[in-house]
Amino acid sequence: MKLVVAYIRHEAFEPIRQELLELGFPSMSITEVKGSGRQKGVTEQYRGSSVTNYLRPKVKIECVVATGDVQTIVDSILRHARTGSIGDGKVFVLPVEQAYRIRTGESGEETLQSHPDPAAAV
Amino acid sequence: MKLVVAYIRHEAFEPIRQELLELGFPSMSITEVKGSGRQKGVTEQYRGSSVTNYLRPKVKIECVVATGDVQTIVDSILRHARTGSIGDGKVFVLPVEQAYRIRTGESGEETLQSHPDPAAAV
Amino acid sequence: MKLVVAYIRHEAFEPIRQELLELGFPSMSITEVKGSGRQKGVTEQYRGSSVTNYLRPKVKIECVVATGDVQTIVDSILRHARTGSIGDGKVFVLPVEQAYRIRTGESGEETLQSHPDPAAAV
Amino acid sequence: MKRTTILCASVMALVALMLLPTVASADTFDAAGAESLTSVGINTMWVVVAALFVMFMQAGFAFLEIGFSRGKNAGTIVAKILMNFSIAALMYWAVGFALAFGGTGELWGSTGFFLRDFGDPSVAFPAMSFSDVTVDGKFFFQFTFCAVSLAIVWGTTLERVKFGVYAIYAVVFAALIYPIGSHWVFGGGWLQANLGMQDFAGSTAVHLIGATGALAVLLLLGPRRGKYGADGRPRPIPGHNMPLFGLGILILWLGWFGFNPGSTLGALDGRFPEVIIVTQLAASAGVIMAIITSRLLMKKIDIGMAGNGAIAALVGITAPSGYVSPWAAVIIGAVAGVLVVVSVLAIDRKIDDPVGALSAHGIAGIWGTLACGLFTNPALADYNAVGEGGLFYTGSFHQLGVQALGVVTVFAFVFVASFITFFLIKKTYGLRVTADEEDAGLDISEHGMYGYPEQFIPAPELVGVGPVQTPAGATASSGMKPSEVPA
Amino acid sequence: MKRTTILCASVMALVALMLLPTVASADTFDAAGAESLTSVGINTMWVVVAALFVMFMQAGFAFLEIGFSRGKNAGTIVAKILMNFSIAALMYWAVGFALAFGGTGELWGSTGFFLRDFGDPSVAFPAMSFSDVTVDGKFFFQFTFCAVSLAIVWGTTLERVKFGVYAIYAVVFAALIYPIGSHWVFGGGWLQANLGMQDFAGSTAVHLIGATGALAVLLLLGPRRGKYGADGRPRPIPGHNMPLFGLGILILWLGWFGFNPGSTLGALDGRFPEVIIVTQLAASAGVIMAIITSRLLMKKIDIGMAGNGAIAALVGITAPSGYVSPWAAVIIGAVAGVLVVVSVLAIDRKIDDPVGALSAHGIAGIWGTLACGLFTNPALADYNAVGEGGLFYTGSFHQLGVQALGVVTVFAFVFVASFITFFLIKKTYGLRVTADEEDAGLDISEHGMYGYPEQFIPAPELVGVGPVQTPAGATASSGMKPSEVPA
Amino acid sequence: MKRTTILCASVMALVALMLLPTVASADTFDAAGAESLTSVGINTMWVVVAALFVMFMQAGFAFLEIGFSRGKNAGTIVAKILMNFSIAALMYWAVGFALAFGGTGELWGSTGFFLRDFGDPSVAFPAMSFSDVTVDGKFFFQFTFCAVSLAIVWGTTLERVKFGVYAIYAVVFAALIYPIGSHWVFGGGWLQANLGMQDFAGSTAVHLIGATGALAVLLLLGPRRGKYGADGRPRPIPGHNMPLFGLGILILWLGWFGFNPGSTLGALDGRFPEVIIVTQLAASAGVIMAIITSRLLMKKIDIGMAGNGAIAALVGITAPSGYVSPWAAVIIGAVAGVLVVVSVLAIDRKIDDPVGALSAHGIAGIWGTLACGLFTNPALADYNAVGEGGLFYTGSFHQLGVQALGVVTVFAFVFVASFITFFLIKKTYGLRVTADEEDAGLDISEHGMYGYPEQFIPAPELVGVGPVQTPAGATASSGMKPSEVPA
Ligand SMILES: Nc1ncnc2c1ncn2[C@@H]1O[C@H](COP(=O)(O)OP(=O)(O)O)[C@@H](O)[C@H]1O
Ligand SMILES: Nc1ncnc2c1ncn2[C@@H]1O[C@H](COP(=O)(O)OP(=O)(O)O)[C@@H](O)[C@H]1O
Ligand SMILES: Nc1ncnc2c1ncn2[C@@H]1O[C@H](COP(=O)(O)OP(=O)(O)O)[C@@H](O)[C@H]1O
Repeated sequence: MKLVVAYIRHEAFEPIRQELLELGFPSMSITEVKGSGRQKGVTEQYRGSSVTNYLRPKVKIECVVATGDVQTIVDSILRHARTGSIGDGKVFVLPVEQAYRIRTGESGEETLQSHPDPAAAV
Repeated sequence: MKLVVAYIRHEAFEPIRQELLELGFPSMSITEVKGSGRQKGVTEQYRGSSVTNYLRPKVKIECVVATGDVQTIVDSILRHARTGSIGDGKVFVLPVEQAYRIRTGESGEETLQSHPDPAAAV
Repeated sequence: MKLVVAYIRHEAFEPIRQELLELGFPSMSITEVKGSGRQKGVTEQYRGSSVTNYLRPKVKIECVVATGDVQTIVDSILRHARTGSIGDGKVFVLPVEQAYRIRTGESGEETLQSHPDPAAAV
Repeated sequence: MKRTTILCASVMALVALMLLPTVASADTFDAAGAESLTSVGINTMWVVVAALFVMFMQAGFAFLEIGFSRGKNAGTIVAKILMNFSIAALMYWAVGFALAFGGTGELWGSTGFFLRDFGDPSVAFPAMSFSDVTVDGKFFFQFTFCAVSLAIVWGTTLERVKFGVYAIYAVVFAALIYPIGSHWVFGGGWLQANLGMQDFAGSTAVHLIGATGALAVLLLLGPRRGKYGADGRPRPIPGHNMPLFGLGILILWLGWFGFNPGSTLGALDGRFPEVIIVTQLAASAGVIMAIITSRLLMKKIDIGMAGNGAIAALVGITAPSGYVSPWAAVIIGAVAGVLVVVSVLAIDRKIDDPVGALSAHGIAGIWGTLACGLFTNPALADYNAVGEGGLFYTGSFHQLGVQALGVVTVFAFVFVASFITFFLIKKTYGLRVTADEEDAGLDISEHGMYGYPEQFIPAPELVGVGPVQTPAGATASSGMKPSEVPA
Repeated sequence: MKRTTILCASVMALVALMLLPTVASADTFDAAGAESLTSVGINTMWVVVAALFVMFMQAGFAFLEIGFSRGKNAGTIVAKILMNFSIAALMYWAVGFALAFGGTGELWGSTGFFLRDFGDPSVAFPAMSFSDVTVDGKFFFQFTFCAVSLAIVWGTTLERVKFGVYAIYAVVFAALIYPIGSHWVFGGGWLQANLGMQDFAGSTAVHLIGATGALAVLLLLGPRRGKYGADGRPRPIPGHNMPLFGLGILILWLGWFGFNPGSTLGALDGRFPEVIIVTQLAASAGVIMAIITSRLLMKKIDIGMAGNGAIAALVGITAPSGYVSPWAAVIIGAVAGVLVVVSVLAIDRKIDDPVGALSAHGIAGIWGTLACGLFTNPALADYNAVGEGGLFYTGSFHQLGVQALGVVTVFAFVFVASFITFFLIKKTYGLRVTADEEDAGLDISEHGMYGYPEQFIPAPELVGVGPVQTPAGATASSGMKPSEVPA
Repeated sequence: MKRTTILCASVMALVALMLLPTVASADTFDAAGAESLTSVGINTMWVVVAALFVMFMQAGFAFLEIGFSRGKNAGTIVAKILMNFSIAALMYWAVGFALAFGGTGELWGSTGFFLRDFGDPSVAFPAMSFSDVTVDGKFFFQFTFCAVSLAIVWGTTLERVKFGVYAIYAVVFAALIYPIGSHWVFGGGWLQANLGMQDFAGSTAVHLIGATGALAVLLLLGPRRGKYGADGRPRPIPGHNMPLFGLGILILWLGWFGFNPGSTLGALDGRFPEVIIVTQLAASAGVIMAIITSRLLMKKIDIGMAGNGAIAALVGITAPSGYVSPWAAVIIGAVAGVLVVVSVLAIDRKIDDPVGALSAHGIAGIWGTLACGLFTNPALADYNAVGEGGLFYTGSFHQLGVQALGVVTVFAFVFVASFITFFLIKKTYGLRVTADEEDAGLDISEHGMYGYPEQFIPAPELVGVGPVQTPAGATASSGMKPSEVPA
């Protein structure tokens, strides 16, 4: 199993979520992060003094998938997150040794099984 | 050393924190994340138009522990975070190659030593 | 490639960011996390009843670098984040198997190349 | 769809009106046409201006409640206050005012429904005939009091009551409960006319009545989820916004300068500035003593308690404001300030009153009413021609006894009437939202949207419904350098 | 630097003034010096106090807009309202008031520029000569109306308009558009004098004029980015703060008690309390019907709709407030409450009006104006000496026709004048910020700082500019135990 | 426990009062009983209504400070304003009013303590004897001024001062410093009586006095941690809420319409509407020039500067409001608007004044006072029977000299008195919280709870104290589909 971590722009998230859902990967977690990279900062002014904020808001996607599915996920992210301009972000792949589904207690790759119709469940 | 990552419900966190504290694992970090999985979304309405929010708030726990302690941590989380209904979350275990305690600069597993009385320190 | 994860105090972040920038590592992501460890909690009171908040705000730094650069990063963090008192935090190093730059689609270590003048780009 | 049917009850009132003979209006108009006198103009202006400040107290109550609620339940209070204020106006106009002031009935009045066909105003509304203010002016002033009393009711119900409950009870309260209760106390009813009970601006008639309704609903509603731990000990559920709470307190304080001095129902006798001073001194003493008490009992100066101290002192001085001297006002306010803190801490142990309405309006309202029995200045009792001097001056317990009787009977009536009303609501429509709705918050579950969407909806969801609309790279530089911003 | 040049336009006005002969002031002063009469004092006091409540409506509009905006665009509204209110004051004083009320011109007035050299007030401002309020009092009251009308314009432009646009249009609007339009309707112009159009407090003269400007700019400005999906369907862009929206509504409601009753321009005839009652009943019916309509059409009680219902009903009763009886007010308000919800939902399908200004002020303003033609009480038409009774009383369509004509002509004039103005602005200075600025938000892009910095700037950036200042370990214990806090 | 002992000081006052002979009240009451005259009624009503708007300025100052503070220090301001307003009332009633207006002393007054035993009002309070407003009305109006002056003091101390400091200084300020200083200027003291210094509503007597206290405490308190970098350059510490800042500004602007026109102490002479116009024109010019100046100097339209421009212009016109003509008001306001921006930027380089109080109330207060020496209209100087025309009319520097002397002496007195007071506080109780408390924020460290708990306490902590109370899975579906919500 692998953990795919991606840092992307806010607008890119929704299309990615939808495609992964269609591909049968409804499960993921996102976090609002601040990223620094090649992108310019924003300069703020207040009553005369000013400060530059070098951190730009990004969305971090974390998605643990079976090793065989990694490329599918990465491709989908690369396709939708790309605008071609600085600040598009990065994707990283990390090894995962074990996984558990809390609800059932089951462990291993099957906890990552894609569900046909995620919307059906309550 | 391993990094235990768990995505759980808000209400489940406090009991877990308390048990881990008693077991001698006071150290962990949590992040508020939004998760998508099998759980239903919330539909919001505003002046006629509506939108469904498929992301549900979850708490992400990150806890780096000595390899030998992993099962203890995982069991504690599985025990307390389980309601049996969709949305309980997942636990993942990742390898960690090195650890440092900033305060002392020391590195290795001892930086993870459980402290008898965490409350005693300032 | 390795992922360096550090949990530090807010005030420590800016000096670290600046040094890493000078060293040619402009790229990183940060998240606001709440950490529990040896540090004391804050006790809040409200209309007579009180509650103790054991989680203290910390900044989590994530930075993926080439294996050869890990020590440089870690040293910089240890140097600036250290106050010597409880609550300074920890640094962890995790293995990373693959990396992609979304903008270009290129993958591998070169996506982590340090940029001479990050500010120059748009 | 239940809720709809409920709300429709309110529509009935409207429909009814539309069928009224159009001659209706004439009365009102002619009545006014005649009164073009200087004295009428001056006194009416004062009472109306005072009423506007009292009307603004609606915002005060709204923000006091908003500040003391969690962010997920803040928006619903806006819809609630608007709806309640509206229902109160229609009901008090159609029925309430007539029951409260129309005629000399010992239990309730009977003339002036829809402000129509009441003939000679001074005969129609005897309890206010000492003032030459126009009937319209008097009506609007009294209506704002009804609205205040209704607003007080809901302080105990925050974060868990069903929205429709507001509408149903508001109809009953503004049409029957408040009018009858206030009629007894200052509408010419038995307590005032027969016994000489003193309640200048409504410590009992407005505040205790509201707080009594609040108690009735709370007993049937129960505490918020998580308020009491497994061990039964109360847990803090801190309000989400102390600045907005402060806004509420300051607006209420301002409104009280219409509430008490306006109850002179006139400006020409020069009494109203004295009432203002008495009100201000009491409120000041209340804040200071509440802060000191909070510091001593809780080791911290609780912000909410400072505000509760102001409200409690203002409630406490409401009844005596037209009867006591400044020095007495200071004592009355100081005692109210201590009482409210102790009372909030005590009540919180067992029942869940998020804003402290039971203490600030109930306990303080009782204290204020009784305070007349202690501190009423005989000269002012004569001036107002109601009751006699207090124990402190006369050494007689008579007035104090009258005040106590008034408190007990009014409380009993309002509590029973309200409890029955809420009990019926509970059995039919229901009082409380489901546990899931309560956890999700009333804003999203009752109104379909959070009061602070950005606090609850992740940014990616807020921006990205469906594929990106923006030209690629558009936002890449959304962090522009100043120079990049076309000046 | 364009923006500067624009803003400098406003400076011209100032400079001009400084060159005026100093004798100027004398007139005003002498004029007042004589009027030391009781009646003048009473009536002036009422009109001025009413004007203060109307002035406060600026805060009402500001918070209604702030609540309906996203957090990244909230701060700019503060700067906007301050600047607009200021420009309106100087322009209306220099030019507007004279055009609106100075003399008997059918199209515009011509005396009283800078409130100077107008000679006998009753001759100079005939439309208001029925009142003995001082000219200064009348001026301030009328100015606050101009400021309200201007504030209404911007409701449709939130979150994307360039800041300078406010300044440019404000100059034109307060100096020409509003004065001329309002002159026709209640300044003694052709609609009022020749045709007897009834608009007691400005459903058309103030609200429709404002809403018409709002429509003109919206058509040229277009919707907010992301408001309409690829499929053209509207998406929700929820406002960020319902409590502040509620504050706005309650302040506006309060302000309306100055707006309508103050339009009696006097207190001694005892009419103003009746106007207040009529206003309150209409507003109440509006809120209730808006809530019911929202519940039926949207299955939820939309908080914003409840507020819109109050505003729409208040706008609807503005014109009739001095002409109709209470029962009619209830109908007028109820209809406005239904109309606004339906209208908001319909308009939202095609054009992006974030606060519903077109519905609450435009549609409701039209309804209110026409309502006079239906419900005006003949007795009140005579009393005000304007027009005649409504269809409901007289069976004649005449007054209704006059009202309709007034609506159409005023709309046409204001729309054309505003469209041309905004069109010229678009071609020169530009109406809209860039896509990047819109995404970043107007606060940071126009003002250099967020209105809520802590929401947008990460804490580490806020604390840590440059090396740490604090002694090592300082913050380690910043979570002190109570005991650690030096008491 | 120090803080407690301090607070207890305030209790002494209360205790003292309770021992007063009860005959006390009689005076006040009889005094009023007689004055049932139309003129008294009208004038008193105006002054009291004006005082209510001035009282509301407390909310204005609170929100101006809240908006300019960081979220962790917002709640304490609510407790502060309530406590200060309360202490001011008791102190001004007990001592202040007598010192300020009681008798003809050149340095301070001596009759009317506790508003008692002052005999004939016109003799007792000669400086206000030109007005027939009741003593109670005059007292309340003047008290609200004292409270405004006190509120100004704290603008420089945000985010680091110890809570007890507010209480201690408030006692001294309201009992001695403000009464004596204002007595000199408009209480009949030497500056007014002997030299004819002109200060209609208190540019010096209220605003400069407050700002001077603010300077004294700032010098002893020092800047907020992190305000100045290692290099000594100022860093931005942006306020957390511009909308609430805007609310403060708009409330203050409204309050000023009570502040300046109320200072006529009467309505029958028809002067007050002129004062309102003069006030509005000045404020408008101030906002516009502040915006232009900010745009030119900072390339951005700083929202805070626009608000400061309004306040500075209002402060600037306060002294001249009863003495100058409209055209002069525009100049006075415009200059104040430019001054405040330049001054804020300059002062920020060296000392840390978070809200710009030194500039908006100090510099502008001085400018306003001197402006009388330039622009006072001789006709109005005669009318008010104070001083003479300004340089601009008379060509004489005399009045300007008098104004300057007044500014210098009042500043000197207040600065010395305040500096000593704060110095003693610093040496005993202490002025400043610890570094840890400052980092944690005053809300949590002084009051035990954040003003915005949800911003600082992580949700898991807010919900989960102890084991979960909710039935398993309860929250699993807390995201209900509309249909899942029982309607
Ligand atoms: N090595 C890294 N480690 C962690 N996060 C990174 C790294 N490189 C980039 N990121 C994240 O990706 C975002 C975009 O990277 P940036 O360098 O600005 O764009 P690009 O990848 O197109 O050069 C950054 O804001 C940061 O959040
Ligand atoms: N493969 C995954 N990668 C990352 N996060 C996941 C993954 N699967 C589940 N999660 C997290 O766990 C939460 C609960 O998962 P969900 O599928 O809704 O419940 P269940 O695990 O009971 O089916 C999700 O909201 C998400 O935050
Ligand atoms: N084993 C761990 N796993 C995850 N986070 C940790 C771990 N140990 C420490 N942290 C993070 O580091 C922060 C500081 O740790 P703490 O134990 O308080 O200080 P110290 O490391 O000096 O003993 C914690 O608040 C937490 O965020």
